[in-house]
Amino acid sequence: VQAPVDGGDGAGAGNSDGKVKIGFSMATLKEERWTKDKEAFEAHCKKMEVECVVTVANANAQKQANDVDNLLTQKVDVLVIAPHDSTQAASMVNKAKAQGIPVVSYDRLINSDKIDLYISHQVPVIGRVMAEYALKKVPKGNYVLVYGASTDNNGMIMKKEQNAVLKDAVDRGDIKIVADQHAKDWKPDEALKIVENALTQNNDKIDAVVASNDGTAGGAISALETKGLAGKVIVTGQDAEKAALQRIAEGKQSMTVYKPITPLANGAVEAAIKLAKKEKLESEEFKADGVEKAIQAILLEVIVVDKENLLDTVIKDGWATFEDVFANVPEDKRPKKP
Amino acid sequence: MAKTEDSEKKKLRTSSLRAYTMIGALVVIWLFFHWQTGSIFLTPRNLSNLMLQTSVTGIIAVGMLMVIVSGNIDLSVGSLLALAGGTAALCLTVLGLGLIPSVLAAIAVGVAIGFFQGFLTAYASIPAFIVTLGGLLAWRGAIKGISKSETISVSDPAFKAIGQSYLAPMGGWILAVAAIVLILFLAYRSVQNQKMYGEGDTSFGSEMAKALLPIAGVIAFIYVMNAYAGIPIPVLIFLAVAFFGFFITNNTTFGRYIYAIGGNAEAARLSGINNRAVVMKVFAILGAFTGIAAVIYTARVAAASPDAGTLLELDAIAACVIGGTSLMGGRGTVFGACLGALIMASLDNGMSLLNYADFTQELIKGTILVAAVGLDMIGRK
Amino acid sequence: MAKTEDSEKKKLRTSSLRAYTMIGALVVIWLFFHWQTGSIFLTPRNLSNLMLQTSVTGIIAVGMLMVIVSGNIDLSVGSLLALAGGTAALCLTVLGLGLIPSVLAAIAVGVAIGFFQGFLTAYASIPAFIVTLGGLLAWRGAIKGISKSETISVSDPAFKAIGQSYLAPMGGWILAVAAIVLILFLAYRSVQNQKMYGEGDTSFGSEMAKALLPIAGVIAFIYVMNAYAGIPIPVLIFLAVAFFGFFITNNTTFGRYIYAIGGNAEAARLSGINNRAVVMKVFAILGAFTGIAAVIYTARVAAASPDAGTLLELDAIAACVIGGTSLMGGRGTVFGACLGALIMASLDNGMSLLNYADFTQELIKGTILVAAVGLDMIGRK
Amino acid sequence: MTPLLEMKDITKEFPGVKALDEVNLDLHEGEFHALVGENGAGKSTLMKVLSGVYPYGNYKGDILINGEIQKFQTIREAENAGIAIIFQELSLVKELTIAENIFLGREPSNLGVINWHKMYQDAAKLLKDLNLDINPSTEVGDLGIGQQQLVEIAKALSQDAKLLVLDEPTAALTESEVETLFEILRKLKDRGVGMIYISHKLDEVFEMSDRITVLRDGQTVGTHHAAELDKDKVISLMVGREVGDIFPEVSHEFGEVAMEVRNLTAFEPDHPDKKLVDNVSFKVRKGEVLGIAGLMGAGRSELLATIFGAWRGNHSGEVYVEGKKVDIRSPKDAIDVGIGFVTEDRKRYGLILDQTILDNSTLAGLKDISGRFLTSRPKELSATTEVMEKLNVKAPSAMTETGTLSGGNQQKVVIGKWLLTNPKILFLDEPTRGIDVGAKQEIYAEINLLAEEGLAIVMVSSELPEVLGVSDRILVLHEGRATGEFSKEEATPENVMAAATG
Ligand SMILES: Nc1ncnc2c1ncn2[C@@H]1O[C@H](COP(=O)(O)OP(=O)(O)OP(=O)(O)O)[C@@H](O)[C@H]1O
Ligand SMILES: Nc1ncnc2c1ncn2[C@@H]1O[C@H](COP(=O)(O)OP(=O)(O)OP(=O)(O)O)[C@@H](O)[C@H]1O
Ligand SMILES: [Mg+2]
Ligand SMILES: [Mg+2]
Repeated sequence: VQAPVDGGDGAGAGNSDGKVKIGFSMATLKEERWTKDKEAFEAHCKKMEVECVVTVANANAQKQANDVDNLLTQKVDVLVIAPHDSTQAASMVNKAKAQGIPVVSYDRLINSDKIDLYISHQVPVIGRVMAEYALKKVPKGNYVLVYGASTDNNGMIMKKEQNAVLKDAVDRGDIKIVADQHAKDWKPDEALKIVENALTQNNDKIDAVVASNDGTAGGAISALETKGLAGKVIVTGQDAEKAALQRIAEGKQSMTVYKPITPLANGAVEAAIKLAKKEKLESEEFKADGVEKAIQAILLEVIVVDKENLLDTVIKDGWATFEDVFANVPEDKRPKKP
Repeated sequence: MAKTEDSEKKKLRTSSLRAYTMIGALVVIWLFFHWQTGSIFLTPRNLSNLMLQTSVTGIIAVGMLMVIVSGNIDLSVGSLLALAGGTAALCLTVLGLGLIPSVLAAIAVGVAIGFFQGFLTAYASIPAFIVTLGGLLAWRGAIKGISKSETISVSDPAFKAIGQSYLAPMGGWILAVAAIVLILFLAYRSVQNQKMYGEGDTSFGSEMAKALLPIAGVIAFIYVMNAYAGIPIPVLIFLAVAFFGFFITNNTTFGRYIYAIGGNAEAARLSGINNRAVVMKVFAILGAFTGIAAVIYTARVAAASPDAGTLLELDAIAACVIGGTSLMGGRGTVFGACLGALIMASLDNGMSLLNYADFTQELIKGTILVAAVGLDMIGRK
Repeated sequence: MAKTEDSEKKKLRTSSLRAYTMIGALVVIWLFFHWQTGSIFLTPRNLSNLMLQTSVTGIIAVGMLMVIVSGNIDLSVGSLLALAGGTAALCLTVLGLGLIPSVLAAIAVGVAIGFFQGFLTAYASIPAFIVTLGGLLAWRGAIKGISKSETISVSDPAFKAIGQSYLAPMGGWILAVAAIVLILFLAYRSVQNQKMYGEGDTSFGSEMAKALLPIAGVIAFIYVMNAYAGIPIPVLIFLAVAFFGFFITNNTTFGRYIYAIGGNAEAARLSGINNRAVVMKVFAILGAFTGIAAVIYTARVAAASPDAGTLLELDAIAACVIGGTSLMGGRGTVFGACLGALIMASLDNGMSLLNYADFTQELIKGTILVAAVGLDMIGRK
Repeated sequence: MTPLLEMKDITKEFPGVKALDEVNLDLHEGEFHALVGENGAGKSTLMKVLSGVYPYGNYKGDILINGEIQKFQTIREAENAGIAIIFQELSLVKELTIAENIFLGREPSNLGVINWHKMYQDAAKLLKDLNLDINPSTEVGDLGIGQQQLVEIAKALSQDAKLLVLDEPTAALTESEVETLFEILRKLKDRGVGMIYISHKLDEVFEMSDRITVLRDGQTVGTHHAAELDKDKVISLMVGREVGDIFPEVSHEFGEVAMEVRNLTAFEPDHPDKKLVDNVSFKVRKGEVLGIAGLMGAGRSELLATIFGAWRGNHSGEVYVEGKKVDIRSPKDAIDVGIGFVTEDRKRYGLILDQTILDNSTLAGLKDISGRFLTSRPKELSATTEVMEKLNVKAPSAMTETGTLSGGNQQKVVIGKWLLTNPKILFLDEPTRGIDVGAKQEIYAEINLLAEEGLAIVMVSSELPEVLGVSDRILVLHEGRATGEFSKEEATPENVMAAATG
């Protein structure tokens, strides 16, 4: 016997008080960006005068399944899921859909064609731009790839894309991947050890470190710093964390991938409200690997941030303040404050 | 033998003391959440969810209890769960085996690894902590290697049903009747036995009266579960495992040997118990339960991911300890372990319903864990 | 007293047996990696890295050893490390405190929490496993709450120097001289003592000869470290902590009490030892070491992240157990714990140099962990 | 003259048990005061009250030392007041060395730093005084139970107390060791140390005592000068009735040979070339009690353990049960061929202290009592109550935890456990260690009864009168070798001792 479909009072426009109730199941708050997601999401809900319930699963698929159950128990009208595990989340979608609740896949794609909307900066694109940036700056040389947690699906997607981008250059013999390892749980100190060991192994001859997020980039840079190599070696990152932006300003980190959170969160909230009210969405068709049918998607741009465009991107957006970003740069070396 | 009877009751009383405090704690937690969640917590729907959310940890806690009582520990269950779940998923998808062979494969992996770790602990005398810490690393590595760190999704509806479907209400009532008959039969046999062995002063009536509480419990449970959708299949399996564990620890020679070995291994050996064989089997039982839990886990989320079950070992051990199990071995009950698992799941469920921030959840869970056991310690003084 | 001397040696022999097997294992591991990495592993540079990579776990393992010997356990060190590291970083950046106050703040957090957990364990009689499991959750929650889950980056060069700089070679040699003088002084005092207490037949010469091995060790160590860049500051701190731990456990009454309590708590109590106070202090010491380790950790990566130190507790406990510590309490040495930490770090370092896939690393690490202790058990039979 | 110690109207209750009921005791300087009573009379409890184990407020009544009321909150306070105690239950840390144990809590130290040389030196001196030729750096866990007891004594002596309590210090000692101990105690007495001495060995009590206090069921029966009493009087005061000869006068009917051991040799596990049992052969017939005598360390326990399949070291030799050669590789095999083994250290090898009498009693014979796979509470209960009645175990019920029983009753539970396996051959290793006269008599009677029922019994005992009184035949071991065999008629204390000393 399947769970009862008591969606009657759940779906459709709102609860007894007529207010739309959005359930947002997040996988984690571990990286700084997810805190920003949560804040932006909640703020926009408030602005749009809808109720929202946010749960965080501590990077545990089982807990996220429980969270979704609990959200459904609370009779939300629409479910937004930032999945910990894209594949496992499909069963959560099934459960919600069985009760007539529409589902938005937030930032990370859920491998299910039953979702109503996918709104995201695309993870594969992120992986690609990092590798492309490095390849542009260092067409020939020794590369170290520091992947994210091997248990994190997104880390694995980026790994695949990075390798795809670098493949030709590797085959030509232009670049040599001297070490490629997973930083356990995305931990900076794991990245630190990986790069330390790679430096030892190659007698400091390393030209680029493709780190999959800013935390691991930070670890990698610590290792480079002790050998006086920070700034001389290309280091990539992702998330535009404050610490990373500071390192970019100092010239220690080469780039980070900035994913403006506000448009993402706002877009998700607005789309969710429309879905709850059964209104039409403005979205495009999207066909992803691992999903049978095309799905509706809103895809947002990601922005590569490096020393050149700090002012025009993150600071202009109000993502970070000028003072914060250039905190470690002597006054006289700072660019003019816009 | 009125005297024996009397102090048997007394002994029962002291040993159940912890169970009572913990039931009290559970009631307080439940009432608090019910009040705070605006009367959602104690609805049949949420209670059904709660039981569902208890089942995986609960099943493993029952096996863990036996391992801990025997004076050992198993840190590898989380990784083993991922490996066994992955095995089942691979059997279904890649190998295209049927439902039954896939489920059996998962359990077989659990049993085999349980035997292996038990063997290393019991026969090679390597401390269980080290053996299973090695297992924690190795089995996780194995499933990552096998699955190439990818999540394997399962679409077989029969398999998914194990984690996602419910026993029809009728089935629940049939079970209830069976359970009640069993309880009455046990009560009857107890009277018979006491007559046969010369303790004739327990009347039939009083023994039946004692059976009323469990019967009421069974009816209430089925009633609540049926009020939503029937008993979830995982909960059914959990109940079966718990019953099995209860039976093993209370009514079999094997169970007695587990307690004896944990209490004083040397005395047990000199009493003719083959400690090593018993310890090895205990690990195998936990392995089997982990295999079963892996199937449920995988079926619930319809996918096997290589990071399934991280930190599950701590949850299972904590469930046992909250339920009064001594980590030194020799003491602990299946009932307590299940109660411990339920308390932990209640905290998670309630705080998730209350939409607490994750750091608040961790703070509160940590505090309540310590406070619950602490109160209990004070109560026992 | 020739006989005493003799069987003192024998005693030394049996208790050091495990240490010898483990040194053997370490040598095998090192040679294997040296061969496999194309002679990179045993270069001064990599050895310096290796020591650096051992230091955080090593420092905590020394404190953990005392906790385990006293018959307890601490699962909260990983979370505590994150909290203490975060505290230091916040003091530096947000509060704008200087280097010393920030470092002291981190250590103070460690000590305070150590005392608190020790208090709950010793005086409220809550099992250490539960107290520190609660701590594992709560302190992680606390740092997440305080830092809003953000990584706090640290740019203060003096602070970063704690994790990233080296003692100038000259300083290394000065230290070496100091260490050698100390060793000789101890040897001299030992002879003096033996004379005073009537064991006069140990000659000055033989005692000095015994001191040669440690002296050679000191010189070799400094030589290797200086051949790269000098002793890394974290390693220096690790050595200081290890020496402190060694001294406490071997030469103080407090140290004896730890072993006595772990061996037979009742007997210790009947000997007039204040078990509770000792246990509480032991937790506080581990807390202090965790604070120190947190400073190093944070300084090394120049940032305090709220998920720093996850699973560190298992590494530290494993280091102790590999080094021969009994989880039942009463047995274990600081030297063994340090050796255990070094073995684990060597495996990580070597396999990372060989660029093994992470699942292979986990498989191998798990296997070697079990095999090393297993071989040792066989050796002891 | 104020006495050194006065204990007035001491009352101490445990949940459900009134262990002491207005007990009075006084002690003068230089006095040797014996405290006797049945198992569970409350002797150890009284001494725990005195030494601060049960803190002030935990009992009723007053303790006065030199006329001043003492309110000990901790053991340390009692120690500071000059009281040293040897607890009945060995309280040593097995992981620490002899010296560390002796000075535990009182290490010679400077600012918390231990002076190891002084410590080992002082320990060596103490051991020498006790004629104990072991290295003070030996781990206590490696010692036999007798040696552990001597360490415990050394620990108490090292405190230079003015009041020394000895709770059954000689239970595990041989006669020569007891003599050494008494030498020391006499010297202490001359120095004015007051001593309270608890023992079930009445010969010792009379050899040393100035006065004797008898406890029964937690009450003082009386305090008398030793000269006013004799053994029989003390026994009747203790037990509350006349007790005749404690050894039963029966001659057994022997049946056929129940067990034969040929050329048994056993090596120490750590030193594969050191023989602990050296080529020992013997026979025991149905209905016969074979006593095995010898000094401590003679290898008697090892002999039994090896036959029983419980010895971890290398061993060789043949065992025949009822004429058939048996291959015993584990205790389970031994039980299966009908051997039971009442081990010597009941806490370490005999009992699971936090389990009930019932759980302990049925453990070895569980499958026979209740069934191969399933247990049956009622069957176990009836078996346990039966054996408890047979052995007269004093306990509130079968569900009492064995850890709370008095030593003698614990011993009976161990014997009961083995009777429940229905053995054909029963090994008893020091079966009456720490047991009161009344209970001893009961156990002897029981041994006798079992022999009459046709059991073959092998009994190891360090108490010569016991071996002589109970055995039909005596085998004497010396350093692992059989150095003599005597029939009941041939055996005299002199020739047994001569064989035992080689
Ligand atoms: N911790 C305890 N809890 C409950 N009852 C106890 C405890 N300790 C002792 N008793 C009970 O108190 C009574 C006196 O015990 P005690 O140990 O003083 O006897 P004893 O005279 O020393 O006997 P024995 O000669 O066997 O050593 C016994 O009935 C015993 O069961
Ligand atoms: N666990 C052990 N480890 C090392 N040596 C032991 C151990 N047990 C006993 N021994 C040693 O073995 C020898 C014989 O043991 P034991 O003292 O038990 O013999 P016994 O003849 O049975 O004497 P008794 O029963 O009177 O103590 C002694 O030298 C003892 O120190
Ligand atoms: Mg006593
Ligand atoms: Mg013996």
